[in-house]
Amino acid sequence: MIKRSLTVLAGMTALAVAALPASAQTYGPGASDTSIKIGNINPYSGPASAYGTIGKTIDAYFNKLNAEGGINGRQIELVSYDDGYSPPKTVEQARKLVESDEVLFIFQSLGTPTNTAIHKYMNVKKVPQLFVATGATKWGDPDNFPWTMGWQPNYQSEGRIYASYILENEPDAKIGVLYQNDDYGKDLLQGLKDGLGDKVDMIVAEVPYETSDPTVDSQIINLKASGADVLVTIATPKFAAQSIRKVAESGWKPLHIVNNVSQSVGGVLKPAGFENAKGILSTAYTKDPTDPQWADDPAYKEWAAFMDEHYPEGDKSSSFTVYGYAAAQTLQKVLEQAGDDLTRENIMKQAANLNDFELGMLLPGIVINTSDTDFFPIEQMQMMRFNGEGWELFGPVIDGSVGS
Amino acid sequence: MTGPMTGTLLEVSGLEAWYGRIQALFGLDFTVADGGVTTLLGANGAGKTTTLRALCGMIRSAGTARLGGTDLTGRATEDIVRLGVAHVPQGRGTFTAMTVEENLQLGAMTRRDMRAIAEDIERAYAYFPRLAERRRQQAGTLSGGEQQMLAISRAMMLKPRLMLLDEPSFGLAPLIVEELFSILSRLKAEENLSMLIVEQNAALALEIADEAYLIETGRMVMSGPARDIGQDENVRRAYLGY
Amino acid sequence: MTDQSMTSEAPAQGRGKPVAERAGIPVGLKRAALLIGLIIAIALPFMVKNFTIFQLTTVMIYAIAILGLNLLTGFNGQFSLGHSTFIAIGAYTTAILMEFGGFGFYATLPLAALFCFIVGFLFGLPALRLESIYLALATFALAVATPQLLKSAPFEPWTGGVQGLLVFKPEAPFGIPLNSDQWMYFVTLVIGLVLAFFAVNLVGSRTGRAMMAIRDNPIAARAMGINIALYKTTTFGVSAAYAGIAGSLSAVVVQFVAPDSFTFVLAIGLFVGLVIGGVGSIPGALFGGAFLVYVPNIAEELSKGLAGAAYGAILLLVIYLMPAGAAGLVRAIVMKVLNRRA
Amino acid sequence: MELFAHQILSGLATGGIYACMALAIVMIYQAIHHLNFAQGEMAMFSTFIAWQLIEWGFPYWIAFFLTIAISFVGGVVIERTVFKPLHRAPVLAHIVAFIALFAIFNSLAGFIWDFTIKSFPTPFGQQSLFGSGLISAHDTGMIVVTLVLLGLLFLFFRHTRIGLAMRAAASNPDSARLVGVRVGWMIALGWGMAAAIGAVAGMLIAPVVFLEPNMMLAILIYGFAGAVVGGLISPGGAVIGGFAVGVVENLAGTYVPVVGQEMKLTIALALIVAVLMFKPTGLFGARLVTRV
Repeated sequence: MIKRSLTVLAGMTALAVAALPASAQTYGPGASDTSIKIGNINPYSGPASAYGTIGKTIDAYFNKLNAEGGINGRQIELVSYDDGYSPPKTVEQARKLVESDEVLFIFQSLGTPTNTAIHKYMNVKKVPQLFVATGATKWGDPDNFPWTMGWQPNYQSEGRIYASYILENEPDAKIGVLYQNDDYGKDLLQGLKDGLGDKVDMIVAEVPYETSDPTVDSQIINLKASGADVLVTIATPKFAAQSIRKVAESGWKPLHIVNNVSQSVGGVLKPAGFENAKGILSTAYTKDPTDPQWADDPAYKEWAAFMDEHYPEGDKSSSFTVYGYAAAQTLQKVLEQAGDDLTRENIMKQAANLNDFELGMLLPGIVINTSDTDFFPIEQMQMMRFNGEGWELFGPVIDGSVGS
Repeated sequence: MTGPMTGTLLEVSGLEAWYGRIQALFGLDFTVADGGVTTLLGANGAGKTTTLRALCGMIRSAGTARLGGTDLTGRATEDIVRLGVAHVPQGRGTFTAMTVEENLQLGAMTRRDMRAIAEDIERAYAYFPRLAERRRQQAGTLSGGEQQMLAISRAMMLKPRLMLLDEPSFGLAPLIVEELFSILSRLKAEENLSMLIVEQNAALALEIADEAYLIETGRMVMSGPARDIGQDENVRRAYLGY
Repeated sequence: MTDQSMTSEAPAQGRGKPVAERAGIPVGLKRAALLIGLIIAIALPFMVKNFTIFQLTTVMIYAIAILGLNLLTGFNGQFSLGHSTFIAIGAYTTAILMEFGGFGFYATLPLAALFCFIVGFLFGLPALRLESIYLALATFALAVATPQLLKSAPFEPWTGGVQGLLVFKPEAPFGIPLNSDQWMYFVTLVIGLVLAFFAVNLVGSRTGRAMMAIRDNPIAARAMGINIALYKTTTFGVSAAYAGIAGSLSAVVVQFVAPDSFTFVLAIGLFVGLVIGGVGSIPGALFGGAFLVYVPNIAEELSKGLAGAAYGAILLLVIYLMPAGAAGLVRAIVMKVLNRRA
Repeated sequence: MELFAHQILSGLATGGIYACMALAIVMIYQAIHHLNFAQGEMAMFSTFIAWQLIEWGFPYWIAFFLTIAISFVGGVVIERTVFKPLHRAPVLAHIVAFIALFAIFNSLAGFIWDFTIKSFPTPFGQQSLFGSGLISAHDTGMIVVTLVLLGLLFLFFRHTRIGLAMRAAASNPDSARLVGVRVGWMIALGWGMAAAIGAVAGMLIAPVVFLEPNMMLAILIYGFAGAVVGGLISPGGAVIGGFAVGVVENLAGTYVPVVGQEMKLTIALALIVAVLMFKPTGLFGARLVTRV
């Protein structure tokens, strides 16, 4: 109590606390007067270890918060485990977090198959599986899985955005699709098809690649041969960069749409060659740290300062660091709103109670909204075009809600 | 018939050796004279081959084996070879996938004098004309006798101070054996080559040797000039068969 | 845990006298260790948290798979870097039969074993023509291809593609007062003991001696009139069946199967477990299983950023300290102590 | 028909990648009779070293040769420190040591240089050759370098004493010792050369697939495939095998209906197993005579 009275309360916190019964100071497992214990699962080892950056960024962000006094006077204790992107190991780690470490909730566990493995367990145990780091659509199902919530725009929404752009601007297009042969690729492709609706036969070729393929050259040759004039690349950075370069190399000049996962200027377009990347379309919801247009942006500077001070070994050209940073800020908001009622129920309640919440590293105009029935925190994106140096946003901020 | 005997080249004393934990040699003493031939006789499994392997550092051993002034025990095989000990192992140990000429080149691996090596290769062909005909052939395609000749020539390429021969007659036709041993005698006479020969065919070995030793279960049971050993009743009955 | 895992089944080896060339630990000592191990194994689930029970169950499941691999590699001399495939087949057999066939878990277990035996036997046929390193590569290829096959279009209707299948976890029957974690622990323990017992007897039998003769000297084995092809393929089948049972158990314990659960990383892990536990040692499998579950966690404790490097370093260290695996080390220590007493 | 030609050429280009890697694999196999699972990661690490040197301002070719030298020394050091102590350990322990090395290099590279893909310069240029978009200058350069490397290796093994000694040490270590060959060092030398060739492979591959810690994982598998098809002991066979795998993979992806594109790798691997069925030691491998 004394501690709390010393804490400078942010406006929102005061509101949240005021909304609670006056005597409220109830704690679920892992929470106390001095600390909040949070679990996280990330692939720090194995073939998917690139994503480990997200976990490390989150950890760095909470270290920063703790150094500044924590949230509502409580230190955040992040317990992050490695699952090597293997679902059985995810189950083990999740159970360890819940049953042995007794965390209040699990935050930003990464990957679709891995989260699927613990989906049921978390809901049976009634432990929040909060802001999972995957864009699959199934995370926003409050009726059946009230303890699970996504965070990023889901892949299907993104596919729909591309579909509506193509229908509007290239109604006679022949579409070729390169997609990663996993849940993410298939989800996004599904969104694209749904968005095209009865015009789905505009897609003249869909060619998958495996992450074990050294290059996608062969796939691009097949797509070119299909006669497509619009190419939608649903690929992770390495393969997106390869496809951009191969398209240019082979003298093919389609309208090229590259998915959001691979929007990084420094991490994709520069390796692929700015010349080759000119004219590419994509969507975004976060600011790309390697895009020069944000160099003087205050939120960007704040992020850069955070990186320098708390995660100096981190890669500032990686979009994962922005992702982890923004996700951690979202959680900070939820915890601030939860105030002293740190029960699992209230965490979910507050997570489902975000209203027009703005984050510095999200694009201007994109806000986070959740409710009892809306478990999709970020649903907006904006189209953009690469001008050879940086992205130019165009058109309105589009709401890609799956139901809409 | 024998070369000049100017002293002792190899002096072995108290040689013990082990295969893993099993002791195979229990303190052998013997010598090879400079320019002389010594033979080790004994039944199968008596420890003859083991003695050669111990001298070459191929198995764990103790005791001393002085070549000139240098103790060989405890050294790595390749270092012992570099001190001038050439070993022609049982089964010949030729490099079957390589040509005859490459095998000879390998024999001279420790030498640097390229021109002399080329000359020595020709000299080896002079001793073993059959090899000259097959110089580009893979060693694995040679007959058993030819492979033995190759193994000996290869050992000669080292310009060895001492040559260890393990059962040179093994598995060869009598005519070939005769040819082989006459060449060995020539080598002894013309090249002043010192040899330590292990041989099943005791009569043959005693013919070429100056000194002979009899080994039984890892222990020396008899030693003396080859001629005397050849006269011994027991040896004759047990090993010479008459 | 580790103490128990290393010795609990040790005595069994004496009974079958499987490996003649080895200086054995006295049978009495082995029996005592088995008894103590069993008592601990039975008592443990009532003393630790459910999560730990789950971990221990996982250890036993891996141990079963490693045991199967051991029969193949340790006792028959055939390499496999592809046993993840058979785990996958076992797991998916159970999951698919439960999901689409309305089967209960217990009914799927023997079917998974049988199916894996058949697939393993069939794979053993071409494997006959491949010598060590080529066989290692062919099986590795199998491991790499497995996740792709599982999510490929023709199989997707049954396997659920990349999304995988959720599996129902059985509760203790007949009102036995155990929770599902404890129940599955005991189910796994009993199956593991039965399989270990079977392995010990197999290895000690005429068949086992034939298997080892083929490993040590195939030409001599043939001369002795051993039908090498039959023994090798059958061993492959039995080994695959062990892995299949492990897979079937893992499907219900984890309650989920997905292609990403059965990548080549798992195959390599099993191989590492085999070597670390001790090639040709039946109790070593349990140590190998424990290594698989616990060492990555230790590596991660050492460093998040360098978890992989820490794992590699631990692996190297273990190989240096016990090149013959845990079983070899235990044997050496016990023999040393006994010799000193004598 | 045009598509067919494109796929063949593209297959040859990727095949060049596999051929390069297969060559390094065969090198080490000749020296130690093992397949080094860490080979790809070692090549990747070498490439990162080259990238770092270039970042520090070294001209490309200086960085290129410096990296080869560093990798050579690195390979020798790894053999002397990691594998020499395991000399008497069972074969399986060696494979586990490879796995350990794999984990260490992969993790270290990610830790030091991060996982963001990096472009790696090509000395040949990325423009397409003959302006047709069929095959790029870099692809051609890569194939040429692979062939040159093959030629140099042939000369080295056939016509130098040290090459002869290495072959002797590999084929019959006991006899090699008996002619004074330092077998231990020959093995170390084999590691050094394999690491150096791997470095060349890595530096040629990186401009195509982009540099990142996991870039070699799949390529190593295809490289193994190429080496096995070629018979493991024949450098020439490895190169041909690498090209064959590249072409087969592309054709399978293009012309096998339904599953072709999803299971390119699976089909390629199945073909290899099929080759081994009929020719258990690969297309160009001699059967090793095992003494009983």
